[in-house]
Amino acid sequence: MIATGLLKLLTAVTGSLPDDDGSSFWMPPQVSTVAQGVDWLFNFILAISVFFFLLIVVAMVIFVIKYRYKEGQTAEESPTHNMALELTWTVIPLILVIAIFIFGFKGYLDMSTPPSNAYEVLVEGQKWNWSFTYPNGYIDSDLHVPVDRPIRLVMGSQDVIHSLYIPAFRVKMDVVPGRYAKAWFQATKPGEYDLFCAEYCGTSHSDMIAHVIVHPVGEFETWLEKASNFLETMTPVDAGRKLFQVRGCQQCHSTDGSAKTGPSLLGVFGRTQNLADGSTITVDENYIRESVLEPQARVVAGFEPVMPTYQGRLSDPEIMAIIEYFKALDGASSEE
Amino acid sequence: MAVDTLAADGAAVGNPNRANYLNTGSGVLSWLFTLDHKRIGVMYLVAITTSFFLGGVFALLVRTELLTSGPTIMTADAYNKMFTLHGAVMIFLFIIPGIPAALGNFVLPLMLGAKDVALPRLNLTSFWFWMIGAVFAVSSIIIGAVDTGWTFYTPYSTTTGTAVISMTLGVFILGFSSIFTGLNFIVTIHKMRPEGMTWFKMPLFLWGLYSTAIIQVLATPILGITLLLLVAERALGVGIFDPTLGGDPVLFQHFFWFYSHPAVYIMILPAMGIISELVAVFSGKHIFGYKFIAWSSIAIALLSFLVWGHHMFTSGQSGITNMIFSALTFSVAIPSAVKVFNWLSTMYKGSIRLLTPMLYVLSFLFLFAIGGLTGLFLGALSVDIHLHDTYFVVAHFHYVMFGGTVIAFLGGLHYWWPKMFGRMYSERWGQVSALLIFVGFNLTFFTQFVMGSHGMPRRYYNYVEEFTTLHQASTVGSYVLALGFFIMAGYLIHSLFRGKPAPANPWGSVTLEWETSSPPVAHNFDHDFLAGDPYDLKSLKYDPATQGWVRKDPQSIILSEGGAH
Amino acid sequence: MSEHTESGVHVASMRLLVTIMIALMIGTWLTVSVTHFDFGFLNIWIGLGIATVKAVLVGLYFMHLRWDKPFNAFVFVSAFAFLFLFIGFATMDSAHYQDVIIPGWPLK
Amino acid sequence: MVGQNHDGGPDPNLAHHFESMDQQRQSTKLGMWLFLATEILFFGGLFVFYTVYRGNHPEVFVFGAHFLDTALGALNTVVLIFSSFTIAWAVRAAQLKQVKLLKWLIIATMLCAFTFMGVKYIEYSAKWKHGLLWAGSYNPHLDHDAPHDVVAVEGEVHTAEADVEIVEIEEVQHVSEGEIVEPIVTDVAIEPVAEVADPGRSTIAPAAEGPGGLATPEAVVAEDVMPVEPANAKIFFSIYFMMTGLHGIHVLGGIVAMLWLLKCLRRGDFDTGHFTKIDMVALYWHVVDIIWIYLFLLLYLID
Repeated sequence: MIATGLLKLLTAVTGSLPDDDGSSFWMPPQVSTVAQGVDWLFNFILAISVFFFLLIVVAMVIFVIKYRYKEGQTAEESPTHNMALELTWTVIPLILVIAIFIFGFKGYLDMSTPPSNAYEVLVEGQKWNWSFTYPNGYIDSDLHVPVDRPIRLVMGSQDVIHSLYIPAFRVKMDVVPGRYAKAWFQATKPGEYDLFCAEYCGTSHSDMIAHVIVHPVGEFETWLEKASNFLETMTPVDAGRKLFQVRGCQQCHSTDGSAKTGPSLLGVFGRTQNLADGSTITVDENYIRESVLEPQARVVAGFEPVMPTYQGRLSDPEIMAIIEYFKALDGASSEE
Repeated sequence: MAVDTLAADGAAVGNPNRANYLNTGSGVLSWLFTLDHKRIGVMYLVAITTSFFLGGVFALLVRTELLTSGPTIMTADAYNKMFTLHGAVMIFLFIIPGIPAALGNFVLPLMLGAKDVALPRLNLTSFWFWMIGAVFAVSSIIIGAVDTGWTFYTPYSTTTGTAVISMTLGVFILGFSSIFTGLNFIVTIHKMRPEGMTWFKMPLFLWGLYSTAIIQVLATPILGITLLLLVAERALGVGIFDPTLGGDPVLFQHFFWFYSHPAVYIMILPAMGIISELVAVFSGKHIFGYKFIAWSSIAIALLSFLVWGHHMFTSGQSGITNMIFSALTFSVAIPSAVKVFNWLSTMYKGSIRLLTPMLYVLSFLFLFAIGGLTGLFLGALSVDIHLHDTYFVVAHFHYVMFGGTVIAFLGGLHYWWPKMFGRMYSERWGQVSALLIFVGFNLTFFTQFVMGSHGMPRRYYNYVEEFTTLHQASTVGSYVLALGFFIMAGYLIHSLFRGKPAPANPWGSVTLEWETSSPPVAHNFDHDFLAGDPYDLKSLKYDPATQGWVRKDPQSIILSEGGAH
Repeated sequence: MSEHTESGVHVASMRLLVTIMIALMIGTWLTVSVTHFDFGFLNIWIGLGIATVKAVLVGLYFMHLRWDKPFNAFVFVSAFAFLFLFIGFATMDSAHYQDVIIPGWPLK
Repeated sequence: MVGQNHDGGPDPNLAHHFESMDQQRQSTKLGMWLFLATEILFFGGLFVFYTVYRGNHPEVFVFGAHFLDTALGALNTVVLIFSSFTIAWAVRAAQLKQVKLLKWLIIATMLCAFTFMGVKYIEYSAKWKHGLLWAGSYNPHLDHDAPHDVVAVEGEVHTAEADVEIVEIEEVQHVSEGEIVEPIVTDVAIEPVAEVADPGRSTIAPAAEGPGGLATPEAVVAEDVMPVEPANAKIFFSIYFMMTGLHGIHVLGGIVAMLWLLKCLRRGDFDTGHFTKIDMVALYWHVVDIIWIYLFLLLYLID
């Protein structure tokens, strides 16, 4: 039993035994077209490394045992330099590393040049969540993609550097504020995979996780269709809640009464609110609508006028859904 | 005053309470304002070991937090500050000054048979800059510890509310301390070599320090200007790095890594110098391929300036630059491989004594081999896209920095301990802690290779369930590591007071620092030297009376009074 | 051209110092007058050329590099070499990724 | 074996750990040259900032150069070159033990340094008055009372790729004091890009509004119009202040060093012909001069 365990460990360490979904001791499942090539090169370098590592360690152990210091006995005569030996262990590693570089660069070329017919999704990274805009304008907090179709991500960040990293697809690209970042992949197996932020971006850097849902052939379009008109399919309150989470409102407004950058929205509807300019107002549909479109117009007392305008980013039916959601936040059915 | 140094009466028995550099002056001021390179070396040693323990505590807190995926002992913000402080303290306060300032300051003039470094006042200034820089850096903990990571990437570092300016000013001052040490060593090696010590008769530790000094002098100023620009960006808003003002965060990464990659060679080159010394002495044999080892140090120092872009493969660097940096990165791997093979050949047909320093040499070869080879994965472009900013990178640089520099530093510390303090340490406890450190280290960091290649991102406070067992194994490993260090601290401090008095040459080495008593007299030597081959171990014989080694012909290396000048 | 004190230290002669100073003044005048003619993109390189000549004059004669150990000059020149390496890579890379920069970011 | 001087005793200036005066002098000089290498690389970071920015946004430099007075820059260059001459001469005086001449030469060099700083003060205060400061506090405003020259320009800004061309400058008059008027640039919100046939292509730009940038200003030739301010023109002034500011600090450092030299001179350090101190300060000062030679070219002589 120990022998099989050891054998499995050794072969696993050398990475040669991928399981059914392509994941092995070293690598996560291979779910994109480039994963195969990356894992092959990983194993190629691993083989070289294990060989040289064993060469060094075994030689070291043999020398230590064979030439152990014995009382009063000094080392035998041996050469202090040998040009031929020096050349061999310079040239051979040089050839190997050139080979590694070439494979690495070829793989990189495939990874960095998206095919022209790629399906384009816009990605928006901001402190601490991802949002994905599909070509028909629908925005979701998860990345849904059709299987076996090249997907091109055009990414932007609103604040600091983030990095979109999908281990299963072997794809990673930093999203630097002030520029577009581009990445592409083609998923080969339906399923759900993790999408991490790989560049440190602050408090909840480790919670900035989204999911990539790869739909089987034909199912993506139906999903997109249904999800896009979520206003019709979902109840207004659910649609409002979804918008509240996906459009970044929850970054600054809490729904459980706790203070954040913006006022908490627990029981906001009908509440009398005193404003920064001293006047007071009872919160109704118009005030919510005005606060969404021109947030700086009437700011609640004690808060900074930092809310960005959603003019042109939220359609009227969407604003109505959000208002319904706020009405449901009357404290009776407290949100999670 | 007739001081009985070695030359006068052959193998002087170790006698710690005889007049030496430790007990000449009295009182704290004689230490804090000393110009004696040996005292400055000892003060640096105390300073960097304290920073090492401080950094180690931060490491243990980080590892303990990662025992479970959710919050374990601290909040997310506290965790971010903890790993930033671990990185910053370990790098800027411990490993960059580390070997050159502590061991180098002590040993370099002795190895040259000189009375002191060329610019003693500059040496003391370097120490004081370290102290002031450390105060700035550590005080940032109190006024809102930095949470940007030791890399200070903008625009996060220009928008976070934590004390980035205090930390960056601290590192700015520490940079000058490093420049002054490097500058001092270059001038000393150029101008103060003894008679007969040509460049290729110099001990390889000095080659290591010389190539390190080249990098310290040529790379650290760029760190200085980078930090100055970062402070200006935060305080005035000059718009070089901050995208809201039209700046470019990737330009900051170019600035930062232009220093920080050569800096990792500032860390490893002195370590390689120590290993060259130790492997020859404890194999009882002349070093193999002296010229190749010497030239590969210089090659590494120069090539290190060409490869910084491999830290930025996924950061938005253009494709062509990625390609160029990936190709150049592989050129740096060759000299390191040449060195490892030369050390192995030195052990061939030697008479190997498995004393503590040699144990550290063996674990250096083992760990640095893994560290170096995993660099190949990160140099290959397509694999790096997957591995960048994951725990694979964390494991790689710990294998090279800890497995390489710290292990070699410990080997060097034990090797020169008798010379520095005139006392022998307990060999048995030395081997116990060396084993514990080796096992603990591998358990801590090999698991991180596996996590990293499976996609575990760096600097994560909370991780997905899949990685829980590996994180727990890694944390247990870090506790074993900590245990090893506490044992070491114990027996080394014990040896300071009750260690066996050390003979002048306990290990049987031919380099000149063993030609004076242990600990050395304040002015090091009473005569000039005619230096011979630094690895001609045949010219020594063991003297059982003093349990030390003596030269068969002591007069051969002494320059006669009226010597040719 | 120059005398030597007893321990081989080089002393620059007055004539040398004055000629170098005048040469530098002429160089300055030259750099300014060059800007009045439009050589297109060449202007910057001509200006840099003249400035480098001036810098070399200051280095060789005012800073005694010409009579000094060559290693000192090597140190000084290598500083420029490493600087050009950094400038070269940074400029090349930033030129290549200008096309993805969003002008006028952040868009209000 | 210890360095001798005329009367056979060890030279008083010889440190204990050196074999000879020559070894000590060579060591100190090599140390200084290494320090000067770090100075070059330290300023190098700012030259990278300059080169990267000028490489990518040449129009910013053409615009910014209008506000730098070449005459003042040239004057400063001449002053610094002359101070290089006086300090080189001072080294010669120290070597020949002409201590009185040495004193006056050091004072002359310091005078040049003060003149340089004075001219810098004039330039800085002019910029301060018109708000032409670094990016963070850049708010260019017209100074109504003083008459100013007119810069009429016809500029065209393409919003898509924002490569700004200043088509041609009809009439550039010398902008002596750098007065300019409030930039007449309206920030017009651009409607979203029209619907694109291929469903695969995106219809909404990722970052909030459509691609921004400046609207096309009408080419109004009016009495007090200013050159079209390209995007991020404020970066030019950041570069200007960082470079000349850091250089100015080094000039101040030089002044402090020369004050220390005068103290040593009064203490009689130069009576024995031991000239290392002035030699080192001179080397430092020459590097400060060399850096200004490049700064003058790169900042003041842009066309």
